[in-house]
Amino acid sequence: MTNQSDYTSAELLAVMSARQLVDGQTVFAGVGIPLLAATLTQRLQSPGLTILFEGGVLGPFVVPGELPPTTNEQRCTRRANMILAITDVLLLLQRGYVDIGFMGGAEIDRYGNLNSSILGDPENPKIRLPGTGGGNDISSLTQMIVTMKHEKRRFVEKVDFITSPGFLDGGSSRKDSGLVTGGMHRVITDLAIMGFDEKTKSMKVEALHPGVTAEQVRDNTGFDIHIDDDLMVTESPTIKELEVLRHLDPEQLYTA
Amino acid sequence: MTNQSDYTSAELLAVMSARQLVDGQTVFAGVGIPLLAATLTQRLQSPGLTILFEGGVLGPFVVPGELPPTTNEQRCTRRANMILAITDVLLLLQRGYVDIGFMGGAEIDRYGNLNSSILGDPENPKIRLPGTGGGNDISSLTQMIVTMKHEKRRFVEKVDFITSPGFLDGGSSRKDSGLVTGGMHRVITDLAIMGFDEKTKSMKVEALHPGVTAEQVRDNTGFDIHIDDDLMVTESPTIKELEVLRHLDPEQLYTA
Amino acid sequence: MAQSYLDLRAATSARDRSLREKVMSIEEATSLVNNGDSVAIGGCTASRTPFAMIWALIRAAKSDLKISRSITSTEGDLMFASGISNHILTSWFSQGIVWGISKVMRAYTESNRARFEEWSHMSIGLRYRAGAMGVPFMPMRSMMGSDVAGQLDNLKEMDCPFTGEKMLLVPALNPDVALIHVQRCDAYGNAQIDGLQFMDIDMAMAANRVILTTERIVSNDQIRRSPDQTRIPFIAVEAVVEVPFGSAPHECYGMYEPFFSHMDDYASLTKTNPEQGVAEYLEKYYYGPKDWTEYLELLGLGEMLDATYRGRSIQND
Amino acid sequence: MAQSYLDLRAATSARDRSLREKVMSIEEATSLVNNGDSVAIGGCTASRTPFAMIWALIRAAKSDLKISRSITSTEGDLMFASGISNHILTSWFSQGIVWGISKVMRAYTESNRARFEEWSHMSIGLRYRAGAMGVPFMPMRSMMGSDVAGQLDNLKEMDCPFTGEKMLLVPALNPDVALIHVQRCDAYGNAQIDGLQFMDIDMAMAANRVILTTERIVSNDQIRRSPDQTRIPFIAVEAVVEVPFGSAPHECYGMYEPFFSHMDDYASLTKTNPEQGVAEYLEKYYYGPKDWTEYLELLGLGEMLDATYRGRSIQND
Repeated sequence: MTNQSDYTSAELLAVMSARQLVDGQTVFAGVGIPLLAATLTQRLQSPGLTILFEGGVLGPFVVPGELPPTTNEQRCTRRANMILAITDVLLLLQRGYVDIGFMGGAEIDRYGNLNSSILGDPENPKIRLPGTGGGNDISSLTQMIVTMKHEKRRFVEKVDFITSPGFLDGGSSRKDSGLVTGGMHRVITDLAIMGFDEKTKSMKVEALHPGVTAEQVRDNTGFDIHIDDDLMVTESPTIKELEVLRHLDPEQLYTA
Repeated sequence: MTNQSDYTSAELLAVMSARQLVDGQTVFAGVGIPLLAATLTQRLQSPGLTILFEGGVLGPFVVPGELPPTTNEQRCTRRANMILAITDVLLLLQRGYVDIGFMGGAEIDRYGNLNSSILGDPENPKIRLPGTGGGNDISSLTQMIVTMKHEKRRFVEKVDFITSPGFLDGGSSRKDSGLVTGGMHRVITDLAIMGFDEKTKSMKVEALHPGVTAEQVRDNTGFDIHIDDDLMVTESPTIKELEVLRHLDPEQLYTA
Repeated sequence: MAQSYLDLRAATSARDRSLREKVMSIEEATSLVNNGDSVAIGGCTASRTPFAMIWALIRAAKSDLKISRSITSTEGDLMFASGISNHILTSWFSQGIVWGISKVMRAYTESNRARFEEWSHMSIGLRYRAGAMGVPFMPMRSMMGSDVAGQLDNLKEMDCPFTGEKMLLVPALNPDVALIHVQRCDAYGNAQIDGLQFMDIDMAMAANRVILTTERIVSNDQIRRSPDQTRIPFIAVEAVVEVPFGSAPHECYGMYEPFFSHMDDYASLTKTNPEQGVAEYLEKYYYGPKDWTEYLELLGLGEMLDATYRGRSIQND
Repeated sequence: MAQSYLDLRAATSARDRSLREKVMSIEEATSLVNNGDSVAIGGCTASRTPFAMIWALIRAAKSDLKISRSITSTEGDLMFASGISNHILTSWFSQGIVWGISKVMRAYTESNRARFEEWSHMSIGLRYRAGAMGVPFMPMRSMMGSDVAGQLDNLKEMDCPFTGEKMLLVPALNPDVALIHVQRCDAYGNAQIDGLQFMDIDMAMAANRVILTTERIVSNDQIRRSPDQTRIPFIAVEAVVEVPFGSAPHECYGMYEPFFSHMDDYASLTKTNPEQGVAEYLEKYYYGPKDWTEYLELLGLGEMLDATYRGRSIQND
C-alpha cells in the first residue's frame, strides 16, 4: 500500500487512467499522460494492448526515457508494426478498428464536450488555443477516455466551443447529430473517476481516489455534478505501478 | 517506301496507331497492338511518351521479345517508374493525368461505343464476352484511340451492349449522361483512320491506308459511314518502323 | 447494398484484434469461411491469386459463396464448376487475353446456372475503398451512360452539392472474408506485399475477416524493422497460413511467374467440351491430391523451377 | 469550395507531364508560386516540413498565400509574421505540445490580422484525398455536431441514398501548389518517402503543381530498381530542388531529428514579446543569410550533427 505522499497527482492520474484500459483493446493515444498510461498497462497487466498514434503509427514500442514529444515524429515509429498515412490511420477509427480514444483535456463540460480551440466568444476569441488536431475525429468515432486535472475552471457548465464532441446537449443529441457510435466513456482526474448517466448523458462521479471527499469534487467542478451515496474508492497506486511509471518517464516530463 | 506485300495487316495497324500518339503524352495502354504501338513510337519519334497499365504501372520499360501477356503481371513492371494500386492508377484517369486511352475493340458502333460484354440480348446472352476490365473507366474519362480489324460484323449500327462509352447516342448525349470529359478520338483499322463529326458525333473516315478505296471501307462497315471526297491517304509503314516493330515482337505474337 | 454502419462496427468490434498468433493449416482456415459468405479474392488475373485457399475451399465443398474480384481468371471457372459459387462479381472474366474467352464461364453463364455480375474495374476498387474507409458509398465519374451501369440495380446518381456536377455513387463493399496471398507476413498477420498490390489493401481493410496465405512466415522482429513496408496490419487478420507456391499456377511477384504450359494445357482441356474438361481438371488437381505438396508435384518440379527462374529475373536489371 | 472538374482537368492537361529534367535552384523554384496561390505544405508538425522552400518564399516576399497543412508548427508563425500569408487552414497550430500555445499565432489571430481556419485532422486529409481522386467531395462521419463544423461554411450534409445514414460531405481541396520535402527523388521528380508519409501523397496528387525539395537527387535507374517504393510520380511534379537538411530545424525521418535546442530558443525568443521575437528571428535566420548553407551555419554544425545522430538511431534496433 502506498499513501498520497508517495506519488504526485500526475502519477495518480497516469495510474488511474492505465487501469481503465483492458487487455486486447486498440487504443488511439495522445502524447503525455495518455501514452504514458497506455504504456504502463501494456507493461503490467495488458501486454496485448495495441497503441495507435495519429501521425500514422500502429503498435509501436515506446522506449523508456524516450517518450515522443508529439505523435508525428519518428520516435513514435520505433519498432512499430506498421506506419501508414495520417488519413488512413484516422480512417481506422471510422472503419471501427479502434476501441478507445484516449487523450488529455483542457476544458470539459457537463456532457463531456471538450474545448481546445477558443476561449471566450468564438467570433472574437479571448484566447486562441491550438485547435482540434485529431481530437474531433477521435471523439466523434470511438469510446473516449479523457484524463485531466480536476479544476473548477476546467470543468464548466458549457464549453465556449465544442472542439471534440462528447454528448453535445445530452440525451440523444449526439446520435441525432449523426454521430451514431462512440461517446465519452470515462473522465479520469486527480480526484475521481467520472462516467455519464445512461439516459441524460450528464457527467457523474463513479469513484473517488483515496483520501478525496465528495465535497472536494463538488468544489472543484463548475457545474452541479451527480455523486452517488455509495461511491467506490479507487485503490491507491501500487509500488509496482509507480516503479514502472518512473522507469518509463525517468525525467518526470509528464509526471512532475 | 514499302508496299502492301511488305507488311501484315496487323503490322499496318500497329504502325498507323503508333503515329497517332504525340511525344509527351501520357497513354493508358492495353496489351497487344496498343502496347506494341506505344512502344514503337516511344523508340522512334516520341521518347517522352509515358505508358500506364491498368494493373498499376507507370512508365515501364518494355523489353523486346517479352511483351507482357496481360497488364496485371510482373512483366509489366519491368524498370517502371512507379507501381501503384489498381484503383489509384485508374484514378489518374479521373484526376486528369492521362491524355489518351488506347485499346483494342471487338465491336464498335456509329457513335464509337464499344461492346466487350455481351452479344445478343443482354437479358439472355448469345455469347458472354469477358467484360469491361478497365475499358469502361478509360473510355469514360479520357480521349480514346481504338485499334481493331475493319469488318462488317465489328462495325455495327448499334452495339448490343455499351461496355465502353463512345458518344452514346451522338450529339450531346455523352455529356448529358455525366461524362463531361473525354470521348472517342480516333479509330484505327487495317483499312482507314476514322474520326467523329464534331456536332453529330457520328464516325467518319479521315484517311485511307495505301491502296484502300472508299468503297472497300463502305463494304466493310455495317452502317452508313461518312467519307469525304478529298480524303487523305496515309503514308505506308517505313522500313524503320517495321524493323523496330519486328524487333519488339520477334515471334509475331501480335502482328502475324 | 452497403451494410449498415452499426452492423459493420458491431462485427468489427466483436473480433479479437489483439496481437496474437494466428498460424493454422489451410484446412483449418477453411472453417473461417461459411457457406453463403461474400468472399473477396485478392490479386488480379493471373497474379497473386490465393489459389491454395481456393483449392482448399473447393475440397471442403463450400457452397453459395458470393465472390468478388477485380479481374477473374481460371479460378472463376473452377469455382463455378465445383459448385462452391454461382455468383461472381468482377470486371473481366476469362483465363487471360492470350487464351481467349473462357468456355467454362460461357457454359455456366449462358445457361443461367451462374451469374457474372459485371462492374467497371475502378468501381470495384472504389467499392472496396469505401468499405475500407467506413463510409457507405464512394462518388465517381465513370460508368455513367453505359450499359455496364444500366444493368446494375444498386447505383445512385446525385448532383454534387458543391459544384452541381452529376456524380455516380457506388455502394461500399465489405466482404465477409477476404482471401489474400502475400510474399511474407508474421505470425500475427502483419503482411508485406512486393510489387503489384492490385486492390488487396482496400479489400483487406474492408473485409470482416482476412485469411492470409503467405509464401513465408517471418518474425515480428523483421516486420518491425521496416514498419513502412507493412501493407496489411495484424488487426485486420484472422488467419495466417504458410503455403509455398500458394498462387501456383499463377504468379507471385518477384518469386515466380505463371506456369504457362500448365495454363495452356488447361485452355486446351476446356476448349472442346468445357464442362467435361473442367471436371477432369478438378478431379485430377483438386480432389485427387492428398495435400498441397502433392498438388505441386502434379504441377511438376520442372514447371516450378522454370516459373521461379522467370519470376526472379524481374529483379535482374 | 471545390474547383469545377473542367477547370481542374484543363489545368492538369496544360501541364507538361512528360519525363523531363526539372532540377532547379530553390530561388528559381519560388517563381512557380504566385502571389495569391493556395499552397499545401507537406509533413506534419515538426516532421518533414519543407522549410527550405518556405524560407525561400519568405525571402522572395510572396504575398496572400492561402496555406493548408495537416498540423502547423513554427512555420505558421513565420508565414504570418513575414506577411507572406494571413490565412492558414490547419487542424492544430502551435510549435508543438511541449512548447505550449504559440504566442505568435495568438498575437496575429486574436487581433484578426490573420486567420487560423480550423478543420478536423481527418477532414483535411479527406479533402486532399478527394482532390487527388478527381471527385468534388468526400463523405465522412466525424465533425458533425461540433463547433469545428459549425464555424465552417463549406460543408454539406446528406442522407446516404443506400443506407439512409447522415453523412458529412467535405469539398475537395486541389491546391495550386504543394511543397513537399522527401528523402530522395530523381531529376524527373519520382520521389521515395521513408517512414511517416503524413498527407503528402494525396496532397501531391491533388495539387496543380508540386515543388519537391529533396535531401538527395538519385538516378532514375535507382528509382526503377524498386518502383514499388515510388510514392509521388514524376507526372505530378514541376520542380526538383536538392537541399540538404531541407527540413531543418524540423526532422526528416531516418536522417535527422528536430533541432531541439534551436526550437527551445525560438520558444523563449517569442515568449514575452512574440512579435518582436519573431521579427528578430526572421531577421537573423531568414533575411540575414546569403544562402541556405549560411542558414545552416547559423543553426550550427553541432546541432546538425546531434540531430543527425538522433535521427539515424531510429534504425539502430
